[in-house]
Amino acid sequence: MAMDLKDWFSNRRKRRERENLVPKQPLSNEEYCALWKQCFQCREMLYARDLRHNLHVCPKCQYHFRIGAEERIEQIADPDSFVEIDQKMDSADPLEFVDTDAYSKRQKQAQKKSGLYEAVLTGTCRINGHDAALGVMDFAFFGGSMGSVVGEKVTRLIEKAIEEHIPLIIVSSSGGARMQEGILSLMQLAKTSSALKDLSDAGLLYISILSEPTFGGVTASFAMLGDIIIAERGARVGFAGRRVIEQTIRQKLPADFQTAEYLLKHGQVDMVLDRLQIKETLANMIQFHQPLVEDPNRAFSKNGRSKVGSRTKK
Amino acid sequence: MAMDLKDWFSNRRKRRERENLVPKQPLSNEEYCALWKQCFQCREMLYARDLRHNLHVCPKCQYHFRIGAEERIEQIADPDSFVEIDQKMDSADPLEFVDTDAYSKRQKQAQKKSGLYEAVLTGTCRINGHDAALGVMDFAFFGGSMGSVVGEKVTRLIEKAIEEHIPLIIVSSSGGARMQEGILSLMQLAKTSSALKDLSDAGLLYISILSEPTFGGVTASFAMLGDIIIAERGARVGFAGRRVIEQTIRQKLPADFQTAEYLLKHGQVDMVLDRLQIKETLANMIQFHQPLVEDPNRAFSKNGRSKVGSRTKK
Amino acid sequence: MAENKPIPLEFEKPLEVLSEQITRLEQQLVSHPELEADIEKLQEQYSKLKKSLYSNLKSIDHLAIARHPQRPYTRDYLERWDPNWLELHGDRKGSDDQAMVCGLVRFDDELRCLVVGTQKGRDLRAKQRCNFGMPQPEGYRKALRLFHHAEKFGIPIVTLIDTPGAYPGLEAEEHNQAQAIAVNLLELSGLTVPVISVVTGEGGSGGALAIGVTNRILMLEHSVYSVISPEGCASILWRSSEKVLEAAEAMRITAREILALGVIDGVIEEPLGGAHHDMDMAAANVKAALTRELKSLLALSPAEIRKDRQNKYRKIGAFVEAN
Amino acid sequence: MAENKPIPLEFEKPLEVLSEQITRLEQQLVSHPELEADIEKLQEQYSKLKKSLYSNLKSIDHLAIARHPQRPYTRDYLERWDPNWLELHGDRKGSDDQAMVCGLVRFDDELRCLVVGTQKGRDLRAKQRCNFGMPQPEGYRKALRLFHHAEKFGIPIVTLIDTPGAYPGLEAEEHNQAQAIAVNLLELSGLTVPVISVVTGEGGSGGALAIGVTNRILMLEHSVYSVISPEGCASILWRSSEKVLEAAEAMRITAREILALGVIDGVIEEPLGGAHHDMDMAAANVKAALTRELKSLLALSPAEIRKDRQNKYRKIGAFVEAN
Ligand SMILES: [Zn+2]
Ligand SMILES: [Zn+2]
Repeated sequence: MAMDLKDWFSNRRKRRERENLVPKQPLSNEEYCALWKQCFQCREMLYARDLRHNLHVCPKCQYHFRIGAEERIEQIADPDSFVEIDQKMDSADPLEFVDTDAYSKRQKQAQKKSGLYEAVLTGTCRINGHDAALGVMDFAFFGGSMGSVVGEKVTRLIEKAIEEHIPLIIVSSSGGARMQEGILSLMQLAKTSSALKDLSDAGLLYISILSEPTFGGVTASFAMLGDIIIAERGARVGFAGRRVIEQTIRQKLPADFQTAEYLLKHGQVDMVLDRLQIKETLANMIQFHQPLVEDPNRAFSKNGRSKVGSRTKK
Repeated sequence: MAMDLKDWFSNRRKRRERENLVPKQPLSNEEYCALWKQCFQCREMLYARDLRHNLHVCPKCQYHFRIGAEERIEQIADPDSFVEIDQKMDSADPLEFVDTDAYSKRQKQAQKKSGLYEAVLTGTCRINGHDAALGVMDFAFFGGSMGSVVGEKVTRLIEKAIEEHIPLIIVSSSGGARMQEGILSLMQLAKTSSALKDLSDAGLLYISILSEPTFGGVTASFAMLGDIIIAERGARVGFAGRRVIEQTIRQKLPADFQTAEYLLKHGQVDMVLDRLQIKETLANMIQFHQPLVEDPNRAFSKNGRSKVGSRTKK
Repeated sequence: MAENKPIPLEFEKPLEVLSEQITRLEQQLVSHPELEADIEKLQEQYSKLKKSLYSNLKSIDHLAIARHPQRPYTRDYLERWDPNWLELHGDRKGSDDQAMVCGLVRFDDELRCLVVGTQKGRDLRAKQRCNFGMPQPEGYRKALRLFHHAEKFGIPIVTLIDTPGAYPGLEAEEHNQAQAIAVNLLELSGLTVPVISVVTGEGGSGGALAIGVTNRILMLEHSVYSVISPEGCASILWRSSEKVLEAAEAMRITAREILALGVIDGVIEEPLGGAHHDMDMAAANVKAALTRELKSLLALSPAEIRKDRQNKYRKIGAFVEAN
Repeated sequence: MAENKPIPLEFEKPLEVLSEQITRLEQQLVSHPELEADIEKLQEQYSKLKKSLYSNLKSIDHLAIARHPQRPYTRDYLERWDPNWLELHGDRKGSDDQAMVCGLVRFDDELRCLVVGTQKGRDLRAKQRCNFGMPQPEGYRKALRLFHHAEKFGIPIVTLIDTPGAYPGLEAEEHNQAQAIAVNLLELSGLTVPVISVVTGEGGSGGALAIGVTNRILMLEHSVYSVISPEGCASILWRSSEKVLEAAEAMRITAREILALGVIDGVIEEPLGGAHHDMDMAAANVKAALTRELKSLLALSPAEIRKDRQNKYRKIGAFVEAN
């Protein structure tokens, strides 16, 4: 179930320029582009370094720019604390799939274009001092679609969290399953969910963060299985894409359909957060879910309940 | 939450006499009344003994007459197999409650009128040879309302089922909680549900049968907690009564509101059964939920899973 | 925190009259210093009246205070207990019932809990959004989701009860209100974390109990708890909606009466006149009681905590066994 | 059981032509006995063509058979396996999704199971009632309720899959279709009773998998299983709805191909021409396969059964690890 690319691009276009803001300024040359970036929403020209310091959120209108996995990790993990695992796992081409071009060729192109091996980065890190397993998807690689590599890396990350007894955090962003791997890509939904069952039985905390956009098989597996689910402001999330649904029900969908706020209203996420709140909230929740009482004399902390939460580095 | 008596009486009146059936015959004298009973629905005159042989279901139109706890037990339990427990448990009057009359006086009247000690009969029995714990409520006693005695007797019945490791069957019929016992009657919901948690943890089967009418606190506790829930044909079941809801939403309710078929359509019960199907189905389900394989060499039957179902008398 | 002046209730009218008289005299005090003695006398009278009034309340007066439109609701307590409390939303299945508020709360460095409470809404729009504090089945299922969350992570649970009852509506019946309540009763009784409930306003029947099967039940001094609303009871048993007073007395709905019946474990004192006269103090009183009870329960093992809760309900009931 | 004459598919047209020719000649046989030899020859030709036709099917032909309007559905199998099967309804929360059929079934005195299967509906009204075999979130939650029921009582589970996919509708999204599927994947993987699935028609994406995380996956010979419908794949990757044939081939959706990929555990033979040519035989074949697999799984302990299932999915995937 792949979502429609047109969906989220069209949404951007629809957002209207605010009247009281600086009028659009046409871009002049490449140098200029590297230094300045125009906000999709309010059209303000933003200095690239400022934008980055503001976590790629427009300081004028709070528009959340889509960010890559590396930037996301930088925003969440304590400096230099991220240790990647399974860095160079590469897609195979089990079906020798060819559409208008060969899957193997498309993979190489995607790698070159994005500078990534695959659509997810996984590893361990610290978040305000708390150990955690962290996986971040990147929509820039093959629309964040889940094939065997994403499934395997996410599964290994979950296993790592169980092994090290640390909480798990996954930031999702995906158009759905990797069609070019056929039924193998579908089975990654089962594989990752099955690993999460073990994580849950081990009493470990899993926080799922839904970022723009998250659709299809990723939503229908690990993204929706968090103990706590956070939607980032501006994210659109769903199972089927807007256009597929409109074709099915032959009806206009509500304007806020599948937005973060819509998810909150329909009880699908615990909270909607601005990007600038995410790291603090993660640290706060990890801490909250640790057993507070470490005194071995108190029955409640020692009695059969599995230890949860993370170890905190002093 | 008590339901409205008018509700279920009015429904009977609404049912229309079928044209092709025998015209009404006015009742003549007491003797005649004892021998003959007129169907509420099709107005057919029915010979009392035949009606009883047909489990108090009209053979013409399948109208299900309301029956008492003793008749119900006769219909479900194998002959002479029912052994009552807590037979003579009697209501106290903890609030010394008086409305237009004293609760203590009303109790005595209810006992005299119904020939029952309280609104539920409990005990053990066999059903087609399968041991079971059986509780049956009787609407004729105080509208089947749940006070301390009903709560205590049902709880003890559940404990009996756990102790003897036999399945539990409860036939509900109730207008709600016993207002005259105030907060104590409300707490019976918690007491019975809490006992059912233990039953469930023991892996024992609980089949709940909803009979006309079941409302309020009984529905909101043990009646809705069956592993299997059966609604008897003709039963109306709900939390709030029809009139309370109509007053709240100021709207007409659908004609089939809170009927057995409505419950089925809205996924609240596993099945709707005619009275004549109930005993066979109970026996069938008890048997189905027993472990089939008793061979100790087969891992599946011996391995950690708690034994379920009943012992069958040969 | 600055609060609105408490709106007087019917039975508080004599106080109000006296208070107005005092104010009028005080305004004349500059030009008529001789009034000072009168004012002092009146103030003494006022204090006396106030004390005697609030120590001789009828059931129906408690009911009025419990339903006072300025009474503190769940969010008022949460803000005062932990300004950084973290709200958790939704049943994950299509609904986020605003009548049921859930959040993670830190009482102090040693004590954190999940708070689940009904919410009535203060202004009209909030009231409508919260359905006047009457949860839908989805509200109970949202609470249940978070009960299981707390159980998984060993987090103690506090529930705050102030609801006329579960919503009696068409959709509520369709979505099986009775089952939503029943399942909560069963699942709450199986939890191995400490659970404490406080009736902060109205404890309305099964809709209250659905978050009220707990190790300890506390009631605020002027709160009420009953199997059916006094209005409902009057109209069924007396066949008259005017017999609310009689019904309220007969059902024994007040905190002290229910304590005497052995159903609850304690009564939390309110500021004079009711919690709405001083929300900060009310919140502090509730927090102190909760802290005390939670700490004592945390000394038990998980199995003991479950057993403790089940034993509590196992014992409730009044009957006679003839032989 | 008497069945309707199978409606021929497009690729079966040559067979149909031949069959009509034979019928015409047979009608003339009485008056022209010399035709006998011709008829015999034609019949031979017919048998040959039939065999070669069905042993050289393209993916798209399998797809057509899998979607054949006369294909047996879950209820057809249930009736044939156990005329006394007992249907269980509802999610207990407001809905009884007709696209998901659940029932208790006895295979023989030794073997009983819970069957959960999608249902497409035969006539137009039934199709609409069953939403053309596309479950709503409530359908998956109904299935989950009964998975837990089976787990509680140690009853093995069989799932029958024949769905275009989970319903992509407004309410389905509101009610969190994705979550309904995801939770089933997680919960199925934790069960300790044996679970076997059979793809009997279309295995459509996550909507199929939501009842398909099982110890053994079997597919009927002409059934298909894919991550997206060939139509969807064609329109996205080829940007042309006419490239269904190419998409179907490229995705490897047929039973034999998926067996070769190591994802499923066996292919169940169908009557020549497809299951709709002889429902009784199809039902018997599936039952035989299920009985065999269930009996072998029942020799394992509950913990082994869970491990067996998790291991199965743990191994699926194709990737390269560079170093
Ligand atoms: Zn902007
Ligand atoms: Zn009749």
